[in-house]
Amino acid sequence: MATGFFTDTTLCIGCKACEVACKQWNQLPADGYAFSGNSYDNTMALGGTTWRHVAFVEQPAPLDAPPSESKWLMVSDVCKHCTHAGCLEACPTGAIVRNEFDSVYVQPDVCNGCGYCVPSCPFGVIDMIEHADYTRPSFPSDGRTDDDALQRHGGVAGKCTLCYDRQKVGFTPACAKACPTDSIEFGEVEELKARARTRVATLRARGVDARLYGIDEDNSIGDLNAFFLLTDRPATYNLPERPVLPSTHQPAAYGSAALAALALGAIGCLVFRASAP
Amino acid sequence: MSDALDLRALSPDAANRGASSGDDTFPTYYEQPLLKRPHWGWEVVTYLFVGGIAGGSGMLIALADRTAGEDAALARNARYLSLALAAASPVILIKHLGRPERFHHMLRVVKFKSPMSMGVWGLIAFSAASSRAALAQAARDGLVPGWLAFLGPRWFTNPAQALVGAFLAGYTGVLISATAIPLWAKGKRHIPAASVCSGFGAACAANAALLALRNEASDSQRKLERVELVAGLAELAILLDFRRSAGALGAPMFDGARGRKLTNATLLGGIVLPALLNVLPFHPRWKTIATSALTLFGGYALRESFIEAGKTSADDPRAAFRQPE
Amino acid sequence: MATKRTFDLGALLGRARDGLRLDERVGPLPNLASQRTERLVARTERGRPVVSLCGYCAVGCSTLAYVDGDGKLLDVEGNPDSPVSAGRLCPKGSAIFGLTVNERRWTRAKYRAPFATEWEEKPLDWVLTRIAERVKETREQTFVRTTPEGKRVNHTLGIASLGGATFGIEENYLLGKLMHGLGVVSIENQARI
Amino acid sequence: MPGLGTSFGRGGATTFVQDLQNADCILIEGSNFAECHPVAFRFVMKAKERGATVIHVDPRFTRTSAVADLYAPIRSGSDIVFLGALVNWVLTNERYFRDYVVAYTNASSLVREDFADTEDLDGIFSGWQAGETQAYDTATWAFELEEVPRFDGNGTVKVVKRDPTLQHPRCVLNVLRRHFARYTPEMVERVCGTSRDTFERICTLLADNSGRERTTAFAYAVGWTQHTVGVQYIRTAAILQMLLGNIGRPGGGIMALRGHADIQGATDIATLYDLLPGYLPMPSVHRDEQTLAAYLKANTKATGWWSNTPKYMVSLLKAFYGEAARAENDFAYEYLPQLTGDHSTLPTQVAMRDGLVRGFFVIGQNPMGSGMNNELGRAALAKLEWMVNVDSYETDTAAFWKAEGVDPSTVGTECFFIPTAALLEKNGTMTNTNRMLQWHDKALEPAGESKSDLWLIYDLGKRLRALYADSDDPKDRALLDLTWDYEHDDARERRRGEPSALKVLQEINGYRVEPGKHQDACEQVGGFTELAADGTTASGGWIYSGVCPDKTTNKARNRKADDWTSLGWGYSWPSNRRILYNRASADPAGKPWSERKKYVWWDAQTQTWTGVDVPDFPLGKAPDAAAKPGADGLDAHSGADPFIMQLDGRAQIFVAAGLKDGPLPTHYEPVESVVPNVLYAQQHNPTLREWRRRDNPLNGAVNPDFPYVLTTYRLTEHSGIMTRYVPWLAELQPALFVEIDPELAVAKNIRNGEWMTVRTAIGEIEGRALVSGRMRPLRLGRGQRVHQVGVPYNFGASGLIPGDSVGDLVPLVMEPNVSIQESKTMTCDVRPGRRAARTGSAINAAVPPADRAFEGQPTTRGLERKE
Repeated sequence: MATGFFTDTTLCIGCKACEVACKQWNQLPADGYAFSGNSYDNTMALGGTTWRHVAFVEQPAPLDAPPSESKWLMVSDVCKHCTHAGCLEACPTGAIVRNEFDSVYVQPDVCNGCGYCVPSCPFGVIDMIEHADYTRPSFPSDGRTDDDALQRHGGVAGKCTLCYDRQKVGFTPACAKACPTDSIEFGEVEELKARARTRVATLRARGVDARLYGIDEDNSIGDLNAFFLLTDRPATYNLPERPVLPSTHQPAAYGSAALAALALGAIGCLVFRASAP
Repeated sequence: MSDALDLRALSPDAANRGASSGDDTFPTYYEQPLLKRPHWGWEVVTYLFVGGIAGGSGMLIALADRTAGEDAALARNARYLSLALAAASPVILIKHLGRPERFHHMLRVVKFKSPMSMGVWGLIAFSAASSRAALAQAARDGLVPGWLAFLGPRWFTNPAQALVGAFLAGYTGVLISATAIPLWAKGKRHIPAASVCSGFGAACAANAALLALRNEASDSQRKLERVELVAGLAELAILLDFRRSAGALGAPMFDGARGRKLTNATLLGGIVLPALLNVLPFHPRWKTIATSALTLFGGYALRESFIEAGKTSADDPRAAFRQPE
Repeated sequence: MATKRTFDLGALLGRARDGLRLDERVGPLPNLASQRTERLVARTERGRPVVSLCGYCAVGCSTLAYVDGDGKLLDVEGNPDSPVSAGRLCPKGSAIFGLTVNERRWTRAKYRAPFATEWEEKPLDWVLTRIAERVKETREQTFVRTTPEGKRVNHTLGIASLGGATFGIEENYLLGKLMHGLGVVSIENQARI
Repeated sequence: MPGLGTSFGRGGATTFVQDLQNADCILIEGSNFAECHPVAFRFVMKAKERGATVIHVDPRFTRTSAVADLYAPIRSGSDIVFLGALVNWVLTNERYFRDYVVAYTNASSLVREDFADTEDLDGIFSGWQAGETQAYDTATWAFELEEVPRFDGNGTVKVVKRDPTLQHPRCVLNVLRRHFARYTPEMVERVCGTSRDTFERICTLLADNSGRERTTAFAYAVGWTQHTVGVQYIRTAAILQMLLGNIGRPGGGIMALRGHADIQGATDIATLYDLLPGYLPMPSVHRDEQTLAAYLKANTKATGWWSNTPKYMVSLLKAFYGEAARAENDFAYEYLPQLTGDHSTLPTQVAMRDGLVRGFFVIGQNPMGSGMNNELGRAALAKLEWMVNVDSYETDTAAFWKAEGVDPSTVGTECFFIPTAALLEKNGTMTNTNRMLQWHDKALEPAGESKSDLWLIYDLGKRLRALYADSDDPKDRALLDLTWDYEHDDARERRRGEPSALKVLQEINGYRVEPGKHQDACEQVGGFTELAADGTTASGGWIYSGVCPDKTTNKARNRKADDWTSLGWGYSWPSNRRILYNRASADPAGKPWSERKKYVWWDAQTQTWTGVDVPDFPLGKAPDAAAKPGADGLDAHSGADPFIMQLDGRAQIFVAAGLKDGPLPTHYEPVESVVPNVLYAQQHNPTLREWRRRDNPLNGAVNPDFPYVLTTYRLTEHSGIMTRYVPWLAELQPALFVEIDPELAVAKNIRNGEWMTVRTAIGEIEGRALVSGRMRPLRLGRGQRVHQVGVPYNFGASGLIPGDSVGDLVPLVMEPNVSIQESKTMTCDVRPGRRAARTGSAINAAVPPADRAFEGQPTTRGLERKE
């Protein structure tokens, strides 16, 4: 059964419970204490040790417009668990697998940190976890966690697991469970899609410019198991307008390499000839 | 100030406030990168470079053996060289892994969809062929018992080294092209071809230099110089066409300081200058060695600018919003 | 789902791990699940849930604290049964684990002598004995039986107590009882702040 | 809160958070609901999904505004004008729920002839005593009485005179009309800076969503309480909800959102200087409550629920002093200390500064982080002989002696730190924001040497009683005669010295006293109706009585929820009621106002009140039961008087007694304001209290040196000490920031993300600038431009993300009724760059010559007539 997330940004209050619930369950360290000055967003992006990230987009109304026209968009971003996943295709060790819940899962004990998945993600989700993060003082449980958690830290790639371990025992993923306003909904993907389509209709009827991101779109990635309901263009939320599956570039790339090799080979044959006796 | 005043315009980071306007002017998210930059450093650059030479040498062996012993010295050197480089490659590769002790995990799977996986298997195949070829060569050279020669019959090792070598020289270009990094993806028709040419050219240079150093087979040196000239000019043409077709996406590679470095080290220093020197009628040893050095350096610089420009390209959200199809 | 992948090559190769999707049309060899992946299970399985509360704001979200056999805290999350929170928690509530298990938490009694420049660790019993003595001493010095006008007050203004909103009802009750017993009247908590 | 208490009878939220989902409209004001109570906010979102309209009125466009249907900016400190104008609009457009108002409020009561309104006296009510007292004589704030025959026929009795037609010029409704007549939409524009059409949209929405078929809910938090007129803010909202008929009904009410986990419990079972458990007042020399008789006389009402005071007080004394409390010794009433003044937080801080306090217990609190005038505060702590800190982390307070600029070797305070168990490491009960008691089980053993607060208090009690054991001094009997035996039944816990929280809760619930028998062996009382005034029962907190009706039942531990009122989850005082005054959800005849808003109603068959909640009314008292003039307690009320705590059983639009600053809310500017009071000559609340002394300087009114409005708030990611040490939270909001609008930023050359400094007369703090269009400059009357500056209250010197604390900006001034500081609206100046280093000089400075009264009491600000 394919499970995933439907993140409805119109219900998000930007509380960041998802970010903390995720770090708590996965025992991920804090990424540092830098003040960004970018609205209420200080984690700024998904990363090797930040698997949920809440983005804040301020669209204040001009002073001569009614204050209610001000907008403050919030979205909880996460790994998209693509139908065709760039990271999974790129992984040379088979560390990245598709599990029985159709989620894209990084096996931390297999990953050897080659880093090829990082540039292979068209959403900029997966990233390397620097070595020995868990020894950082900011690691809350100061090492007192199970090996599973420690496994993840150091020289391997990290991203949302869609709480594979929780799903195995029938638990809801930590972020979706914590979400106070049901902005993050977890469930069977096809069911979520149906719900999402109805939701969009409802919102449109209420005059909200709602649109779905990640399903019912024609691109090489295919549907996303973690998809979104947005009220502005994707770029506003730092999402690619038209993501492309990297492996689609391979035929052309191999082709050009082969062509060059053949050409050079031919030239070589012309040059390297037994001189006439 | 008047009430008509738009607070967004006043806001210090107005652009970042996510105003959704005209189609091509993307509202970036506080100028944050959309993509993650690769964590690759000099190890990977060196690996791409060395792989190129090894692969190119593999191709040269087959060519050299076509001439009934005229280029025997070249073939011999190339066999030893390709083995040496093939042996060095995994070491460099392992060095850059986050968990080097897990290098062997690369051998858990064979993935046609993963150039990295293909490359590893290619490298293994090439190493196998090269070691047999080198062993046989050593037998013929009397360095080891002669009967060992049967392990590396030329009818097997030559085509193997040539084919896998060509792959080795080219897949690294495929590897970076088949990513989400706008510059690399944009260069999917150029980067692999350029890699092959550059690798082949570098192999010619390396072998020419070896011959020159050992002061032997000057005919072979001339042949190598001719082939290198062609490879160089092809590489030049490909890069110029890449620059043209890449347009704005090519900026990280072709503009600014990095662009100048590419022009000087690779285009001029690594291709044009050696070409000019090569066409000169006289051929002193130092010239061969010098042109070879220039070509090799140019080749390294090219790989470096691929990787470094890729990182910059990854940091440009506007480029990433529109990923090359 | 079926439409997504035409066939399961891994299964064909007889390498399928139960349930785990092995191939992603990536090559002749399947993606293999490691033993860890196969054994992977939520760590809460190693413990039992205890019903507790969130101690931050006053909404009163019920929590489940999972504790293993050695009494080690494994995880704290929302209690789905609660009519108030239905398993939800805000960021603070979600961080209860980090508040409870934290290397910066002070779990030893400390003492700072007058004019000292640092804290020093002292046995808890010593500290409590000393506190009791100081309380008695101050009470003796500042206890007022009657006001200048001759009205009985039986109180001391020499001791004050602040706190209550962050701990339990029973603790508030007992604190009030003890303080009134001592004649302390300046008993306050955050409710007024 | 007296705001709710005087209006409806009980000082708690009138509804519960789950009920918000039934509202047709929700007005959130004085609260950043979504950020400060995200999980409760889910019910607001549910209501919104069901089509309800969510309105947010706030100085800042917050995360709450972001999801609200309608956002209205307002100048911090002007809410009474906004709400008063709503009242005025409802009255002038005749949009109030007449049937409800006539039957359930005191709108028809006639006010005394000699009562004079602020409209007549330009900002003060009749009864003002200038000079020494500087307070109101509230005698004229009363109702006109008439003589009626007693119910039992012998003699007559005085009752409040009413005019149900609401025609009489002196009936409360008409007094109210006159009082708010000048609170117009234009006035809102001029004083609050809220545009007229935004305001009128809100008026229409509230009116359209109230009445028989629909209900509107209000939600507020400390955004309303932390003002010198805080209580009157809530009063205005209460009046509005009475007029709209939204109290006691599903989807209606006033939701008071409390900040701390047990802040409601710490008020019910009070650790507050002026309250005993169950809202029984502390004996005070000022009320001359020297004897129990005098105390009971002063605090027992003839009619309404408070006629039961003697039962509750005597039971409390029995719970405290056990055998030693006997009828012949007034149940040891004399053991109780007496109040001689205001001993609340702020006066105590000042007394401490002046060397009048020697020892200080700080338990799970951090005044140097969440307090006011920290400079004075640190100096106060330095004056102490000893301080005990009970916490899990080093707080700013515990570390005051090494604060910036302070030289520890000059600080003589002896400091103790006792590590306390975390919530997971102990069991016990906490009362949530809607009065619901919830028991939490113990999950872990306390880390290291940590002990529960209960252990600590119990142990300290034992040690002190031991120290005094051989004393025969009568003053020590109060300590030695305390019942102090809560030994745990579990052997392991008993060995650790951990007392039984359950036994304490059982004592709070109360038991039947049996001479010579230990309370553990006594039978529990089933509820407060079983308490007696003759010493046969003991109860440590009558309003919680019923939570442990027998030794084996603990209703706070009930965990059977359902999809609606969930009476099976926890225990909600009083008597497990979820919506208070729910008799008002039915019409006077006992039928629901509408099918849609059905909640509690009279069942003619069974002759009882029934419904989905515990009726807040005598179960068998028929709707048509007539009031019995002269009868005791509830008998004096009719079957249609839902507000059983009140004298007349009705909600009080006009509050005759119980408030120090007026029977009706009046707009006064904050102590620190950027504008003069345009409504009255009286600039400030005349009864507010402040300290005029060198170490507590005020910006004062309309001070050109401090041209900007300063407001404070809290972030969803932080509380304070409890979050600044947690990496996962610290990284989400890693620095103190200051929110300003782009216009101000440009004018002051302050750049987003860079350092800036905020200054008041009290001090300076530095933070990172967060320039945002969410902050809107307001345009008040005569085109005056007002910029508001926002600073979160969550930061301080201790923790992973050290920074300045807002407490260094806030002056000491007090609301007269509840002694709350004014930290929600002040004035300030801002500049780019960092502040000057602190010298800590105040700590060693001599005590300033304070014009302080007896025991460091605050002086009351006199009338300031401006020309």
